[in-house]
Amino acid sequence: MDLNFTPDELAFRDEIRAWVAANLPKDISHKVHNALHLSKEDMQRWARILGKQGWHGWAWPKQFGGPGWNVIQRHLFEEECALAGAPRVVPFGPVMVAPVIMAFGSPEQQARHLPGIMSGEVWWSQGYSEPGAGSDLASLKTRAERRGDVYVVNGQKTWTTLGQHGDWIFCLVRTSSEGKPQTGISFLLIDMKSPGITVRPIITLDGSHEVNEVWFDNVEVPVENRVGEENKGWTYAKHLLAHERTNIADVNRAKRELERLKRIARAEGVYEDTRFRDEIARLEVDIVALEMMVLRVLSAEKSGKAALDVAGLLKIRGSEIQQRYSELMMLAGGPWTLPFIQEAMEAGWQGDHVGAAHCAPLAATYFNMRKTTIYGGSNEVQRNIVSATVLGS
Amino acid sequence: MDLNFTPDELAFRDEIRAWVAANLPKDISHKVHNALHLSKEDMQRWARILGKQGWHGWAWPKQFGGPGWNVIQRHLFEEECALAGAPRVVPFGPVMVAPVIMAFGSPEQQARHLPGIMSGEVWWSQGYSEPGAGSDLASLKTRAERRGDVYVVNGQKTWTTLGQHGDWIFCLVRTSSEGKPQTGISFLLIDMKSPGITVRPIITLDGSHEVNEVWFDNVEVPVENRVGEENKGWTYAKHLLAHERTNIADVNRAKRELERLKRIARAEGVYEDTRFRDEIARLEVDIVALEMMVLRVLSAEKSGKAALDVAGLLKIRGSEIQQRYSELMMLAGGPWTLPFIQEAMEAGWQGDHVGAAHCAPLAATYFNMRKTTIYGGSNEVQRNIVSATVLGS
Amino acid sequence: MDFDFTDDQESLRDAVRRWVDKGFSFERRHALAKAGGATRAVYGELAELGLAGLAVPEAHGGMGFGPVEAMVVCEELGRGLVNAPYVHGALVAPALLAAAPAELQAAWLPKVADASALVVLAAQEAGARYRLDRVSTQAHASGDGWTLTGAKGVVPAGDEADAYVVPARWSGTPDDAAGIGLFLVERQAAGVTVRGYPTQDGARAAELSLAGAQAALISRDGLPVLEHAVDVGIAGVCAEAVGLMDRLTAMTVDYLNTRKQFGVALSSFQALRHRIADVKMQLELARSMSYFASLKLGEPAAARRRALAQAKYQINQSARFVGQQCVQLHGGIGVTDEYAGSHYFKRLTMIELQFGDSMHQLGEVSARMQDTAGVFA
Amino acid sequence: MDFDFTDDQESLRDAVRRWVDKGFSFERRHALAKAGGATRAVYGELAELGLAGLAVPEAHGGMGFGPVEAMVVCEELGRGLVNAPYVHGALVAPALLAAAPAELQAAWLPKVADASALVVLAAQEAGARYRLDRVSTQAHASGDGWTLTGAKGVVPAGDEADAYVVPARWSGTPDDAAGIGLFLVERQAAGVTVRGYPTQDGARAAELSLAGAQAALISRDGLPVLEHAVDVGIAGVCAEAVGLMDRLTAMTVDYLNTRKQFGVALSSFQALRHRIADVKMQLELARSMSYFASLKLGEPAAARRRALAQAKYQINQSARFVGQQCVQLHGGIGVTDEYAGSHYFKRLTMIELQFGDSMHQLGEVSARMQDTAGVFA
Repeated sequence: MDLNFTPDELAFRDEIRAWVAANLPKDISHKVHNALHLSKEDMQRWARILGKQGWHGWAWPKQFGGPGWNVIQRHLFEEECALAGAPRVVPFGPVMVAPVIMAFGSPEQQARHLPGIMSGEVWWSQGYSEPGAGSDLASLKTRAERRGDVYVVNGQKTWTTLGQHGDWIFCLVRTSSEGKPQTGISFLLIDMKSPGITVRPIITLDGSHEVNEVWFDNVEVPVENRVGEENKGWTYAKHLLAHERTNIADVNRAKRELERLKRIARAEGVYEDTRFRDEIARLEVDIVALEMMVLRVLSAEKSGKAALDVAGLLKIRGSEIQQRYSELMMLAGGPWTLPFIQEAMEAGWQGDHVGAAHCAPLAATYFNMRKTTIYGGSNEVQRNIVSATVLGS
Repeated sequence: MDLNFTPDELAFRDEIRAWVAANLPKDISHKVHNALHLSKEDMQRWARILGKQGWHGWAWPKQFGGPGWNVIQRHLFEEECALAGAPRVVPFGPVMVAPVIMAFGSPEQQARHLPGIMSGEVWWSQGYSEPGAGSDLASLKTRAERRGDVYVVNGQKTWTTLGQHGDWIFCLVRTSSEGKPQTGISFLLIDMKSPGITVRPIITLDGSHEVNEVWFDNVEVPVENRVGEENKGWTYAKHLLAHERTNIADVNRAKRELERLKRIARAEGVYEDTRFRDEIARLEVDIVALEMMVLRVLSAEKSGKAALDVAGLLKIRGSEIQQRYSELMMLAGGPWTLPFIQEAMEAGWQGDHVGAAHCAPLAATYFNMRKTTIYGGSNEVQRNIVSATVLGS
Repeated sequence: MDFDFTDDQESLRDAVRRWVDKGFSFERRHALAKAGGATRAVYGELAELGLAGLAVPEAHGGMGFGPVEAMVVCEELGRGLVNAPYVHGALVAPALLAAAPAELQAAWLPKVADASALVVLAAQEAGARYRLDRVSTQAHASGDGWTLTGAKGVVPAGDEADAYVVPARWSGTPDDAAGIGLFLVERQAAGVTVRGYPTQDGARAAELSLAGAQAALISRDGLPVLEHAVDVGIAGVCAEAVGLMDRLTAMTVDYLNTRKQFGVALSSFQALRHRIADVKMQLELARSMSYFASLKLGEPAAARRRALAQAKYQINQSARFVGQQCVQLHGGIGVTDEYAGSHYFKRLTMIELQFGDSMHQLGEVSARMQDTAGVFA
Repeated sequence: MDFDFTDDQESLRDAVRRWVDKGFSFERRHALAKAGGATRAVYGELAELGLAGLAVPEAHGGMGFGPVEAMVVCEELGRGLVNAPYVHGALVAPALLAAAPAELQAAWLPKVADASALVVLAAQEAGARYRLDRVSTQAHASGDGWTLTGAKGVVPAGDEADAYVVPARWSGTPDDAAGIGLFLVERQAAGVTVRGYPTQDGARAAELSLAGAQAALISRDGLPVLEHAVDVGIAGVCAEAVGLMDRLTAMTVDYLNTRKQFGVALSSFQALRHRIADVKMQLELARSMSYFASLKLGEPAAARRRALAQAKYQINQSARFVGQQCVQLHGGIGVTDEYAGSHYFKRLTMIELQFGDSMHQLGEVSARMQDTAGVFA
């Protein structure tokens, strides 16, 4: 047992740290460190920088053009990016659909899609959720009817994060209504420029446009864009979800945000207040404990000795911590978080701030963070899963 | 809307206060104020004092020898007794079985049992719970077979509070196994000196003997001791439970114990500590809010305008508050609560205390209080009930 | 001891509720918020019901009602998610002006009563957080009047108001309890600059800058008046929060009973049922403490302050729990802008930050703790 | 970065577990507690496995193992609800004696290693709560030795011990960090009075009175040594708590899967299932922080103190939640003396009060907070 990274791992971290310091644009990290609005261009600029280095798919094996890092290296890379204030990589391409294409896609699909994902050029979206099928994914209704060489897709997806920017979308669609709901689902890759696709914004309670509805009206999708076998999509979807590992805990971001919370608390004069400071101290312990749990998972993955089945716990705890630091930041801002001035959340705004500039996004971020215990399998669903494992029934 | 009591009510309160001050033995209130062990004699002494005044059945109507007080008067009486450090009246006689006998008992049963209950001479116990039928009362198995003029009772009751002192016990027994579990239950009054009854102590985690198992081995109970009709006992039991009103919140005791907590915290040097004092302040708000909820119920009962269906909430909140003040007292005592010296919890013990004398019972009380969220319908069952009301389903 | 409402109070409640049902749909509220949050017109409609003058003495054209009537109105406004500056314009302002010289009262209270003037408290200063005694704005006696210099922030409905009640210091250093005066400043006065903006809860607020602005003295010993008026405001938002929570809970109950997942109604899941029981608990605790707040407003200052701090602490705790859990129980729909529930949640959040958050109130409760406890302690 | 146990560590774990399975049933534990809580004999059995000398250097007859081995043993002792004074006798005592002059080490460590001597820390004073620098017991140099006068309370296994390590003041006033020495006092020395009694967790403790008792100096600069040794103790009870929670959770899972109510197993109720998920969460957070505690013991004092305070805070929170909820999930049986689970709960409770409760630890964390955060901060 050893808490410390090996000299090799430390050298790797230093290398990453130096590269990020040299390559992460300062205007972008400024926005991240201050929770200011990130444009599509910001996100894509960083994706391309990573892509050029071959790191946009940082978890990919070498055979598909990835760096072939082990779990520790991946973790260190993620940590360095997060602490330096890099935007979160939009996961739908490199983290979600790519592993499915690698595992189940045809060589043609791999050749066609993986390079664009790695380079950061092609923006992918996710078409899983439907109205009426949130946590109960298997009850999805979007159907794809086979007509010769194409599927004709009709239906609606929702909660499509950043889908307004999407070039492609991967979708679970119903190709058969026989058997259990899980059977009869296929996994399609769909060009979002196809005729019949409409993307409609969903404005969330914080006033931002982050999620969308995607409507399919007789959209023709070539059969060659189906991944794997027809009606086996559920299997591939589960594979994808299994790839959401420790990063669902988002502990590296939490560490960065805790530092921000301390800065804000100090500026607002509550860092030395026993009551407020105690809340920060509690959160600090929560984050250390979460990080230790993440490290335990990584160690178990590395050694392969004993798997740790705590993914549900990481999701629950990670999301609670995200909500808590956003809540404490808002409480630190206090009365000055009342204004809702959207321009004040843009970098370089020339207007007069109300209170300190750091107050502008605090309430909106708090409101936005309510999603974290709902999406990605609500925390209630996660507790179902955890308890089934613990109780063995 | 008026928060204040009427002049009449205030006069009534003063009268009660003066009477309690004059009649509550100081040695008994000393024990109550310091959570020292109360003997059977202590409890019975107070019961007899109340009985002599005609107040041991303080909620009884005049026709059965009670004072005929309204809900406000009853509340004020309970509050004065609690704050003065009177022992809680053992409820099984005057609060639980007496209303059933009044409502459903024969004139003979009323004449035979009510005077002894009011006077405090006859100690009653409750025979509801069984092993395997805790919150699921309707699944009880103790059976009573009719043989001529007697029922022959066989089975086991458990969690019989203070049953070791009992003269009589009221029991739910199964007289028929047909129909739904709720049907086929009868309500019997049983002399605990009957041959075939064995009372076995259950020692609880705090080391005290407060509850018992009561075994019935061919116990003969005259049919005249059945209350009401055969197989209708469930109805009577529900009537009884409905009589557990606001006193399940036990808010008057909570106020007294909060005062004790403050005394202990001051003596242990934590009353001025921001962290500890904040916890007391939180509890104080909780108690005020609970008391307001109790007063709302009383007001609604008094006016009869709109019933408030919050009994489940009172039970949940009241028990949580009891656990919390006992926890905070233990935390105030801190390292000095480790000793387990049972004699030190007796009044007048001449031995050397470890730390301050007030530390002796703190851990035991905390352990003992874990029962409050379990008994009387566990808080989980209460949440079932509350949610059914709120959801209407 | 009696918590029944009188028939007149029930009529008042019905009147407000009818107005909401007829005239203040969520669609209207949402459109107003989208258009920048100006609600002076809405406030005017409430005035037509006589509500602007609810707390103004009859001698000045008001209804002269007390805290219970105010509570009834605020609860209904909360239930309807009405974002007009009612608590500030109709409750806090009269409480402040009650300390003014007779001629000032005579000049302003009738206008407050018919809403021809909207007068709001402008108290917030940088670095003061929720402390009322931390006042830096300076008051200078000049001739037979006063001029004020300083800045006040997040003034409710600040750019819709006609005048401000401004705490300013005529003596002492920023944290001194003594030397704080209360002044009335007209928006049109020279040296007054107002910068308005929309707020998170769909209304408006403003930054107020005072550069030698002419002011009328309300009271030289302003802090006790200010504390009382803020307690009036606390009771108002407590009642509003109860209305918000009551309605939000009802909406959530409807959702759980309607929405199906895994083939059954959400309300059939025990974990969600128990959550609703916990929501109901917080709602009823909050309602109890809202009553407590209003019924303790008439007590002497020390007892009133203790009670109002206790009440606001409970309401803050309840507002956060009920708001967060009702959003959570709705799932995705709960975090959308088009769904009314999310706006109830946002208003509840902002109420928590108004007149003192939970940490502040807990400090107030702790500082005022006595040996005894309870409603009548 | 590696959290696997070595084969040797796994063997150590198995050895302890086998001993528990064979020789330390709950019935035996319960009988010992009922008989007054004396467990010196049990400690002797652990010594036969070599465990008493686990942390004693090999040069003094011990095994010279580090914090991870100690953690493994403590977790297993927790799982088995073993109430022998292992953390104090085998971990804290060697950490204290490590600062002693060579001859004192040579005289005592071999006896500690084979358990022929039980040496325990006697630090608690009236009014000190969890502060280690609040020392009133006086140390006087006399000839070439020292005498101590004062009183120490709730000394673990106090009337079963052979000697005490006593913090006493040779200079300064009660709260001074300087001037605190550490001394070894033999139980048989003149002026030593011991009054033992049973404890809530089934063992024994004692009041120790020192009236000019002869003492041997361990260290004049005692506070840093004491703080380190207490951190060793914290890591020990953290691991023990994890073992306790792990077993108590397993017992609760068994109960939920077995016990039926309303015709179905308790484990089919979603509200109880979610509670078990929350219990599992607290268990795994505690386990993570127990690792953290042990792995940070070797850090410099400031980093070590911060980490150990963080760990103990988490363990305290987890211990309380898991203990309370597992009792609750058992219903009535959970509050009976004859059921093992209630004794797990009681031991968890007493661990919370040992070496600092949650409020104390939070204060320590807060006082040591830095701008950065995390495991490696």
